[in-house]
Amino acid sequence: MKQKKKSFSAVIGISVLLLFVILLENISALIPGLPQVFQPTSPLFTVLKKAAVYSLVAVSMNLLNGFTGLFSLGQAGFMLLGAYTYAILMVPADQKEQVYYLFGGCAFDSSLMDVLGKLFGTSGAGGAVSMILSCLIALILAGCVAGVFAYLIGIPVLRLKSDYLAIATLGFAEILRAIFQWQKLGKVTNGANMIKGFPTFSSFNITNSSGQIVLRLSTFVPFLIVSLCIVLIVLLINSSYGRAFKSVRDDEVAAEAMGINLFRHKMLSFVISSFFAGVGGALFAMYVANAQAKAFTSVMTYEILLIVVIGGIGSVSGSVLATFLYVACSEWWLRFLDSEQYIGGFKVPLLRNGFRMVIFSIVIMVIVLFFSQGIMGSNEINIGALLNRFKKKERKQ
Amino acid sequence: MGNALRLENVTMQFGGVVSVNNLSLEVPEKKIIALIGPNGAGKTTAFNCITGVYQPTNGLIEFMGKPIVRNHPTGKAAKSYKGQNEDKYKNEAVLSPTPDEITGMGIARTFQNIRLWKSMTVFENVLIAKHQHAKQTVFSAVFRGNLAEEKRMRDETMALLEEQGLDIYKDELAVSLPYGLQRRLEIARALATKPKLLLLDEPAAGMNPQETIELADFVRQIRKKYDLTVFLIEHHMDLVMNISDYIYVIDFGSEIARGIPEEVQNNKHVIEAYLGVAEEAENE
Amino acid sequence: MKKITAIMMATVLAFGMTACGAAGGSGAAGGSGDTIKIGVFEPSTGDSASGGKKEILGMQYANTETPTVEVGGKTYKIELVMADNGSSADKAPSAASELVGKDVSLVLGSYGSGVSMAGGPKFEEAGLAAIGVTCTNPNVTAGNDYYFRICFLDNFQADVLANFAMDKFSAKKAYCLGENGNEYDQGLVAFFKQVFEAAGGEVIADSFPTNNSDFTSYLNKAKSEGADVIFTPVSIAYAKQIMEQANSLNIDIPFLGSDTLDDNMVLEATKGTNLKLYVSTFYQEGGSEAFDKGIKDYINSDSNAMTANGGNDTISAVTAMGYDAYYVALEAIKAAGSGDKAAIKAAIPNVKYDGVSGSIAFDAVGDAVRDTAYIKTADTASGTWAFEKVQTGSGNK
Amino acid sequence: MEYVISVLLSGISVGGQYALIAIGYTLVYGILRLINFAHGDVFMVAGLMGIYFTATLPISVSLPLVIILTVLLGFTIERAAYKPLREAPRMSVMISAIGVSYLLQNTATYVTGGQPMTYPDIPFLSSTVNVAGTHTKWVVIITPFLVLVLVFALTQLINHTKVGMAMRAVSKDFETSMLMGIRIDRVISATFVIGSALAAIGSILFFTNYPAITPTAGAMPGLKAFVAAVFGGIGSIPGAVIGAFLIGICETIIKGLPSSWDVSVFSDAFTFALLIIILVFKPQGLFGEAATDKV
Repeated sequence: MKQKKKSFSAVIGISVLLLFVILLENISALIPGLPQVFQPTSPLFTVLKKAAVYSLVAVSMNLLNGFTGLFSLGQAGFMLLGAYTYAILMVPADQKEQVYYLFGGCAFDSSLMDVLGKLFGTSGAGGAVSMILSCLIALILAGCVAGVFAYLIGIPVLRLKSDYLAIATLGFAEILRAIFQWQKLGKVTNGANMIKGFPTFSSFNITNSSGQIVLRLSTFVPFLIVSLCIVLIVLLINSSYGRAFKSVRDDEVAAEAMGINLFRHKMLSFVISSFFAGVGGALFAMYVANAQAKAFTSVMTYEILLIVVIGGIGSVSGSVLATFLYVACSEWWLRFLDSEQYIGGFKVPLLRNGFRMVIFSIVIMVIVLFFSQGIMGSNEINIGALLNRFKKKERKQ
Repeated sequence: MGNALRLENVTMQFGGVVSVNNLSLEVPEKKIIALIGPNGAGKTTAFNCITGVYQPTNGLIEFMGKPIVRNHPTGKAAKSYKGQNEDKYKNEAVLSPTPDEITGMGIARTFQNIRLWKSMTVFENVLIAKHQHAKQTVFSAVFRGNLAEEKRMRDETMALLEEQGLDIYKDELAVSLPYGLQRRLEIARALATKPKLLLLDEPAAGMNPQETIELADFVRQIRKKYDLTVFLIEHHMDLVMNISDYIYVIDFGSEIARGIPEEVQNNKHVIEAYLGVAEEAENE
Repeated sequence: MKKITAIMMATVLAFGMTACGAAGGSGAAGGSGDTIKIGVFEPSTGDSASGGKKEILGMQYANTETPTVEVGGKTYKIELVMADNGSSADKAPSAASELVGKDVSLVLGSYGSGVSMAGGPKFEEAGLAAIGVTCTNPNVTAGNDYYFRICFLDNFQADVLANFAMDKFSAKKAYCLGENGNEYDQGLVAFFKQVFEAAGGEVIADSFPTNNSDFTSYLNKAKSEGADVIFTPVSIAYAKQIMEQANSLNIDIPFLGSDTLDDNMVLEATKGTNLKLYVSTFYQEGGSEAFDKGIKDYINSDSNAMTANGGNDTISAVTAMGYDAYYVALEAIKAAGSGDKAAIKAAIPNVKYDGVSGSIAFDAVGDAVRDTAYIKTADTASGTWAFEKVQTGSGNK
Repeated sequence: MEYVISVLLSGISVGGQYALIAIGYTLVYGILRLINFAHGDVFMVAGLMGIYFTATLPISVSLPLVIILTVLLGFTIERAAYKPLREAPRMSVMISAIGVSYLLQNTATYVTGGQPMTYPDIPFLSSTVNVAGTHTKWVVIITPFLVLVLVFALTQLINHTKVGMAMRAVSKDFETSMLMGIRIDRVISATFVIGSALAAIGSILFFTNYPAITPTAGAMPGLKAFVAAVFGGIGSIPGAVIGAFLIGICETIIKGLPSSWDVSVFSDAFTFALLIIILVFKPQGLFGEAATDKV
């Protein structure tokens, strides 16, 4: 009974959030004269998109590190696989020549979208269907490729313990990066060059026949996909398998003695986490509108790991919350630290380029040292409970 | 009735140290059998060999008449091998199941130093032990395809907790329970895997005499109720003499005596090697 | 309780910051009455920070020189708005939308093509024109109507250098070394190879992994393979490393470098050695005496500018390019007759401007029409650049 | 032939420099079971200090000063970022290490303005020498010998002094040593002091040879040194040194393979592949001791 009520309020919460995002995105068209932040081009939406993408990756990493107790640092590598899978599948045939200009075209001369375009048509509603459908298929395939690689990598490395596993997965991510940058594979990966020209979030904006945007969905789409994925992860965590993961984290020996196949469950968690990291990577490619191996360095993994820690290891809502705070701080709110500022006639000392990142890393250290449980610890935000609290307050008043 | 468990020439050697030396013993079905010996005698190592935590260097273990573990020393281990019978199993296939496979066959255990899942509630601790028998795949679990199965697991867990008198604590963290109840919870968790053979590793460690007496009754009860065979390691002589049908005594990895409680109690070797130490342990 | 407090704090912080952002945004929009803002989209952290800062320097100097523009009888103050794109494609979109959010009229930058390609779609979406200063990858402007650039392209530069190698050294065998996964390096190497091999030469292409510091193996390889020239279109830090190590190995094969090597850091490394270094570049010191003197005074008078320039007053070509870019922007604003971004975008294709780096005009794709590059050589005795020749590509032969 | 010698020479010198960093990793890991991700960045900071001090002070003053301040930095990092987390799970400490690394890199970017800095010429070490027809710097020749001397000194220290004995005891069993009255904090500090001092010396050698320093200059050598430490068997000093030399030489050989194979880009990837292979087949490394879990 309780369980049902909980999931019901979660569904409501997510739908409200998604509706809110659509509204927020289109509000400037409805009510003119709003401040700059609400304009569709404001950094608010860029930050929201990036945070949505990162939160999926952070939650997927949390599934592995927080819920299964496997310290893996390969997330950037799996994102890379996802991003490239999506990009390679989705560059339209007529753009390939331009994108792969160094290599005289791509090894595959068609794309998923072209194939589906033949089925449903390329313009109007048919075009929309083929675009959406091919994006979805490509996203799922992106996850699958990452998952399959995770399986192959997992066979040797999942037998390793904590730090060794971390360093081995980090190593795998670096190896993958070197392979994808190899000029000899240029026909497929475009070597060092970025792959671009595939559909991005903006492609989901609905336009009228003259090309004007009628309804903006470019922030809504990542939110939708990401919430869907996170819901799936949460369902997994709350299932029998999720509990088995947690038992592996708490005590491997006891878990094994109680009939839980360690290797199988670790592998399961690793593959699933990588699947979603792959989807996250594909979404990341959509966000930056390109795919280039250079972006997927170990620094990216560290960033995501820090987000997980700030949010609380073992808390999904913590990870999500932390991602939004982290991305907004690092990419938006703290930007003023990078340029000279005057308060009255006084020039604030120290402020110049690069200062933002110094402050930011100090903040991170403070959190790691003094709030080692993170924002949420291992608790979750419970929408139902929050609502109840509000209700109680109202009653009191 | 046959033997639930049979060890034959089991030797476990770590580098140059022989922890279990050529141990052979039988645990008949539906009985309570004890394995005793002073500290460091190799009792827990023997348990670990049975449950698949370690792979014995040499020997054979049978469960319900079927071989489940079998090994013989090879390579480096063969050169440094100090035990006996190294040729006996040479021509037979090596069997080395993982602990979860052994649990799946119907052997469950508890641990000397309680190993409950710390971040989880009493209810969850028992529920997870049901996982291996659950009829669901990851997909059906995620998409809630088989809610009936989940409900069945929860109901069974609840029933088990009620039987053990742990139901009132079900939403508390396992580690917050008093020591004696943690022991009991560990046994309940082991029962949740539906074992035929239950291995108890020092179930009375850290208990006062009153609790120990209760424990003896409890072990007898569950043996009867779940139609189990019980094989236990214990230091508490009172408990061992009270509940065991048969006792094996080991020291330095080798068997030094066996028999019904009265026989063992009066055995010269046992008194020499063991009882002195045991009394010390009791005096602690 | 502690948890709740933490959440509360986080939420308050979040809302506070959003409000700040909102207030800042709207304030900026309101203040545009007599100010026109030009966005500076450059890296000041990350791998390309060094080049980015020098480019900014040129813009800042130009801004102090001409801080206003007269449009339609009214004098507007020009304000430069900085956004650090962090040299990485994942930070670039948010930096771009930061500029869009600050309501700038057009954007200058960036140093480095990858970030320009990642930020480009944001500018396009916002209908904001961007003028690339030294992003030389063909894909920056291709497929993006809103991106222009005033520099030449990779293929042109490679072409120039290949011709120079054959003209000056009658080179038959060239050893090319680039960073793995860097589209700039690999692009230049690939084009160089095309031209050089078409003319009957032999090219040995090699790549080194990112963050590599030991180049002795590569240099020895070049030597033992009997290369006539070594082409190293790498970024500044690597170039410096290569020069230092080539010196200790006593390499007497001439080095060819692209525009990135035109940097006083690299120059410093060759001082007092027997190395032969030739670079192709946009600007040669001495090209405009007024500019040279002005920028040197500017650098010497400001300690921050001095640091940004690497501690001395040698003029980098990118600084001259930044300077020219600023004036091209002013021309565009004048031609548009207002600070309106759409009008400016429409005006840019027709802008013609004679800058210190040569005359600038745009072709149909938005690239600068340039048919010459300067080749200069490092004068190792005095530690300065010496003018070698003006080199044209094979198309002009 | 000349080519082979030059490749081997640079391999040995790279290996020697990795060795000095690797010792820091292996000591710290041996005692705290912590991959000190910030160690590579301490190495980078030592390099930067070298640049800033030699700009104003004579070399004879500035180099010892670099070593002293690096030691101080290592000590402070341990006290500020690791000590408060002694009771915390291992993952938290490792994350703290990543945080310190992040902080050091960002601060370095801020201070240097992201410019690649030039390491000064150090008399004698920087001058070139001709070995069997190949030119190289003296530092390349000196490094392996200096490493051997330092390692010898270090093993003497560990085997024959009280601190050394305490270090060995702590690395064998943390809790028991604590119960036996060993002052754990002192031992750990001593470890960090030794590690940082070696990193400082390593930085002088490394950057004399490869004089451009960027804020990320420490990351790659750091990671490779760690791989070397794992390769040799973590906790074992001779293991770390041999591992470092092996990795250094392998890496330069791969870089030196014919260009037509186009495999030199995989020199880093090779290091990691080697690491994974070692971890899978011989997790305790070449000279490490196998650890058994007590059940």
